[in-house]
Amino acid sequence: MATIIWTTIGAILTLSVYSFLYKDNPFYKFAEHLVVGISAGYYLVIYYFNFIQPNVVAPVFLLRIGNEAIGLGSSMWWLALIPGILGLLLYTRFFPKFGWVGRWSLGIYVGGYAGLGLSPIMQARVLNQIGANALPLTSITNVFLIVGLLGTLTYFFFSMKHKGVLGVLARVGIVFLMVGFGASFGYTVMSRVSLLIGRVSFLLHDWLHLI
Amino acid sequence: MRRVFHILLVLLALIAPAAGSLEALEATPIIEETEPVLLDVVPPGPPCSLTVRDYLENSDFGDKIEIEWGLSPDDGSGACDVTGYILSRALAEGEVGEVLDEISSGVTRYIDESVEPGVEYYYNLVSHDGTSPSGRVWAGPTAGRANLFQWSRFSVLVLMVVFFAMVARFTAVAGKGAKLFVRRIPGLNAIEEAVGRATEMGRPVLYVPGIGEIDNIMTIASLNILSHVAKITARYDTPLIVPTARAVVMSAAEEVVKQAYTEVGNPDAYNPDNIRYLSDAQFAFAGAVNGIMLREKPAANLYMGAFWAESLLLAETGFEAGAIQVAGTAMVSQLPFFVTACDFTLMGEELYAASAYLSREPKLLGGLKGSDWMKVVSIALIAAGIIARAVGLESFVAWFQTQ
Amino acid sequence: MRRQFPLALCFIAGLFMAVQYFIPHPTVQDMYERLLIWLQTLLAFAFLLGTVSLVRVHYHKIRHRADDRGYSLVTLLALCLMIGLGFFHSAHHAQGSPFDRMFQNVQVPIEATMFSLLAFYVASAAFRAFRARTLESTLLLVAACIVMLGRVPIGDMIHSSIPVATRWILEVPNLAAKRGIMIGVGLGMMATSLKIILGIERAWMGGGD
Amino acid sequence: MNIFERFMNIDRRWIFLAIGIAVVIPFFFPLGLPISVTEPVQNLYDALDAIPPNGQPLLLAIDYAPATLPELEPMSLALLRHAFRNDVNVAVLTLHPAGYGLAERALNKVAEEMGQVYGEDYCFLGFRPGISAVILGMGVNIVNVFPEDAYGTPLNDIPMMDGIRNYDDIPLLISLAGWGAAEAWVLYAHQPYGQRVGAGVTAVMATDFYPFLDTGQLIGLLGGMRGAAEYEELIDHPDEGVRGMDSQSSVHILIIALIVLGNIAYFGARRKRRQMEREAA
Repeated sequence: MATIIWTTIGAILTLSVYSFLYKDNPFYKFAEHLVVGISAGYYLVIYYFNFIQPNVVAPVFLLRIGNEAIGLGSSMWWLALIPGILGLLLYTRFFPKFGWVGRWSLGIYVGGYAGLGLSPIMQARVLNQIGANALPLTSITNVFLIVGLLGTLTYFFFSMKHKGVLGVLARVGIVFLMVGFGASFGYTVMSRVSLLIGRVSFLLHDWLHLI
Repeated sequence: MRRVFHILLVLLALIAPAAGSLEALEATPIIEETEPVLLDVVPPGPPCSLTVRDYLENSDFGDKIEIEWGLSPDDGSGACDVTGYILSRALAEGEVGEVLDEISSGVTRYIDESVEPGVEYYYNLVSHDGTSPSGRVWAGPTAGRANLFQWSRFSVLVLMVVFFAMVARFTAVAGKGAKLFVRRIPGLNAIEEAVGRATEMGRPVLYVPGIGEIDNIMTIASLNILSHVAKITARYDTPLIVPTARAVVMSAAEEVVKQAYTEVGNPDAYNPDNIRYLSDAQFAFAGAVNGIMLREKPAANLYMGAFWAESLLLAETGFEAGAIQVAGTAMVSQLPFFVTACDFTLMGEELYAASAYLSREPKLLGGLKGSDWMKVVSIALIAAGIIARAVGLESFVAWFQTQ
Repeated sequence: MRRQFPLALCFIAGLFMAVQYFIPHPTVQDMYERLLIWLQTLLAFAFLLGTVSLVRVHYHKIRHRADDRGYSLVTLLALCLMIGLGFFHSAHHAQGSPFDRMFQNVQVPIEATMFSLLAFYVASAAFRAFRARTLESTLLLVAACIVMLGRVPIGDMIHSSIPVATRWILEVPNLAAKRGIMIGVGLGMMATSLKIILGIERAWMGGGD
Repeated sequence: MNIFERFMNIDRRWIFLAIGIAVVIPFFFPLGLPISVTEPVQNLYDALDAIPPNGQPLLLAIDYAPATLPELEPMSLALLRHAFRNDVNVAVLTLHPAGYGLAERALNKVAEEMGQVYGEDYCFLGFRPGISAVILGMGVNIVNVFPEDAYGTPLNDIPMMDGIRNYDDIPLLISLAGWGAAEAWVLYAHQPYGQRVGAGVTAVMATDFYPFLDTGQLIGLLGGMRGAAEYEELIDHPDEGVRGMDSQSSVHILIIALIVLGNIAYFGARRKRRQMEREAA
C-alpha cells in the first residue's frame, strides 16, 4: 500500500512537470522548487554520512585514518585536523571582516586540482590521441583519419590566415566537424527520446500496470 | 614397460579428481598409498644461475625486485621433463621462506611486485618435473629501492615543458604590449552584421551570456564579447537586452555594458533595466528569454557562453521569431543545435579566440597562442610517427604514448 | 596575507601535484596521499557552503516579500524536511526509509522528467528550426538522420547499409573530428590550469582586496 | 501567408501530442524488432565475461543522477545480472551524491533477484566527493578513500574485499555516468595506473568517447538506452532497454519526417516568396 501511495506521488509530480508543455503553471513551479530543496537536503545528508563522518569526523575524534588507529601519542595525529580546519575556513566568507581567510583553503583547493589534472590530460587527451593517429598510410580509412584530424586542428588554428593550403585544410576540417556534429545530433536526439520513453514506461508500467 | 607406466599415469590422472570428490563424501586413503610407486625418481637439473636486482627499467616506488635465472639443463633439452619452477622468498639467509609463485617452464624472468621498499630479501629457486624438485639455487640479499624519477613518463614531462614554455612566453610577450597575430574570426563579422540589421530595423539586440557561473571560462569569454557588442549598440543607440541566469553574472554584465557605453561616449543611452536577472532554473530561464523574444521582438539574438539543454529552446524560438541569430559555445553537445538553427556559430575554441582577439588580454592571448603552436607540434609528431612506423621504428610512437 | 599568501599556497599545491606525477619516491607519494584526502575534504566543505548560500537566497526572498516567496518557502521546507529525515530518523538512509522514499519518489521523478521534456522540444525544433540552409548544416542534418536511423532497430529493416553507414560515420569522420576537439580542449584545459597555478588567472579569488 | 507558411505556423503543441502518441503506441503494440549488437558493447561484454568467478571484484561506479536514469539504470541492471550470473564479485561505489540512492536501488534489486549475499558476492562502498582525488586515491589504496563501506563496516571486515588493495587487484572497472565521471576514470584510473576501464554513458556523450575507444583507453562502451538494450540481448534478459527500442524507432522516424517536412515547407515558402517578389517587380 505504502508503495502504491509513493508511486502515485511520483506519478503526480511527473505529470506536473509535463504540464509545462502546455504552458508554465503553478504545478510546474511547485515541482521545480520542491526538487531544489529535496535534492539539496539529500545531498547534504549523503555528504555528511558518506564522507564527513567517516573520513573527517572519525579521524579527528576517533583518531584513526583508514584502519590505522592513531592515538594522541602518535606524532602525526594533528595532521588529521588540518583538512577539517581548512574546510571550516571556507565559511569565513560569511563574515565580511575575515572573508579573506577563506582564500587560503581555496588556494590549496584550486591549485591542487589544477596540478592534478595536468599530466593525465596531457597523456590521455593529447599524447595518446596523437600516437593513435600516427597511422600507416595503408588504407583509405587511415588516410581519412589523418586528413580529418589535420583539417580539424587546422580549423582551430588561429595564428595564421586561412589561405592557400591552410584554407583548403580548414575547409576539409569543417566537413569532418559537421559530420561529427551530425553524429552528436543524432545521438542527442536519441538520448532525449530515451528519457521520455523511460518516463512513459514509469507511468504505464510502474504506476498504472498497463503493460 | 614404458607404455604400462604411461597408462598408469593416465589412470591416475583420471582417478585423482574422482578421488578428491570421494574424499569429500568419505575419506578413502587407498589411492594415496599407491602414489609413491609412480614417482619419477630422477629429479631434474637445477636452474643453472639465479640473479636478483632492484627493478629499474620502469621506475618504481621501490616495491619491485627483478629475478632472472638460467634454464635448467632439463628444460627444453636433456631429459626435457621440467614442468616449471618454484620461486620462494625469505628474510634470512639459508631459509626457504614463503613460496612466491610457480612459474611455467621456458620462462627465465620474474618480477616480484610485492616487496616492502628497503627491506632485504633472499630468493631461492627450484625446478621440478611434476613429481620431484631439483636442488635449490640461492641469491640475495637485495632490496627494492624507490626511484626519484619515473622515466616511463619522460615524454609527458618534455612535451609539457615545451607547451608551458610557449604559453608563459606568449603571455609575457603580450603583457609587454607586443602585437600577437590572431586571425579575425568570421563569426565577429556576423555579429556586427546582426547588430547592424537590428539598428536598421529599429529593434533591440538580445545578448544571452549563457547560464554558466561567473568562474566558467566560457562566461568570461562571453563578457569580453559582450563588451564589444555593447560598444556597437552604444554607437548606434540600439537597445541591448542582456538576460542572465546568475545574479553574479548579472552584476558583471552591468559593469561591462556600462563601461562600454561610457567608453564610446554615450553613457546616457545605457539602460540598467535591460540587464536582467531572470531565474537560476534552467527551463524557467529559457521560458523567460523566449517571452522576451516574443514580446520585445529583438532583430538579432546573440547566444555566447556556456549553454546546456536550453540552447535548443532558445534557438528554436528565435528562429521562429525571424531574428538573425549568432551563437558561440564550447559545449560540444549543444553545437549541433546552434549550427542548424542559427545563421552563424562560433564553434568551441573560436569563442575563446574571438574573446582574446577583441580583449587583447595577455593571459587570454598567451593561452591561445600557446595552444595554437602546440597543435603544430602535435601535427609534427603525427607526421614523425607516420614516418617512424613506416620505417619500423615503432618505439618512437610508444615513447610518447605511455602510461 | 590577503592576496599573496593564497596565491603562494595555490602555486605550491599546484606545483607539488604536478611534479609528484614524475616522482615515485615514497616520501613524495606519502605526502601526495595525504594531500588527496585534503582536497576531498575541501570539496565536501565547499559543497556544504553551496547549501548555505541556497538557504540565504531563499531566506532573503521570503524576508523581502518577493513575488514568488511562496515557492522559496517550498524549497526551504523541503530542505528542512530532508535534513530532519536524514539526521533524526532512526534508520537514516537505508532503502525504504522515509528519507530514501522522498528521494526515490520526489527527486527522481521530477529530475528525470524535466530532461525528458527535451524530447518534445527536439521534435518541435526539428520541424521549425533545423534548416539545411548552408552546406555545413546540410551535411550535419544528413549525417544526423543516417545516425538516427542506424541506431534504432527499424533502420536495419529499412536497409542493411544504414547501420554500416552509421558505423562508418562514428568510426571515421566522427572519430577524427572529436579527436581534434579533444586535443584542442585538452590543451586549453592545461593552459588554464597552468595560468591558475602561476597566479596569472586569479578569478577564483573573487573581487576585493 | 502562403500554404507553406501556414503549415509551418501550426501550434507546436500538436507536435508534442504526436510525439506522445509515437512513444505510447509501441508499448501496447510491440513490434519486437531484432536488435543487432555493436562492437563496443560486445567488447565490454567479453571483458566482463572474462573475469574469473569469486575472485577479484568488478568495480562498478554508478555515477549517474536521476536526470539520466532511463538511459543508465538499464545498464546497471544488465551489468549486475551478467556479473552475478557468472559469480563475479561486484564492488559498487559512486562519485555523485544522487548516485547513492540509485546505486542502492539497482544493487538491491538485482542482488535479491539472484540471491546474492552482501559482503561475499557484492558490497556497496558508498559515495565520496572529489572525483579526481577519489579516483587517484584509490590507485594508492582503496582503504584510504573508503575506510568503511556505506553501512559503516570497516572495509577489511568485508570478506570479498580481502586482499583487494588498489587497481592492481581490480580486473575491470565500469563507470556509468551522464557527466564527466566516465572520462575522469579514463584520465585518472587508466592513465596513471593502467586500470582497464569500460563505460556506459548517455547517448549525448557517447560520440565524444570514440577517440578513447579507438586507442583502447576505454575497452568498451554502452551508449544510451540502445547500448543497454544490446547488453540485455547479450545476456538474454530483455528488460527496460529492449522494451523501449520500438518506441525509439517510431519517434526517430517521426523526428526525421519532421525535419524533412520542415525543410520542404521552409524552402517552399522561400521560393514562393521570391516568386511573388519577382512578379511584383
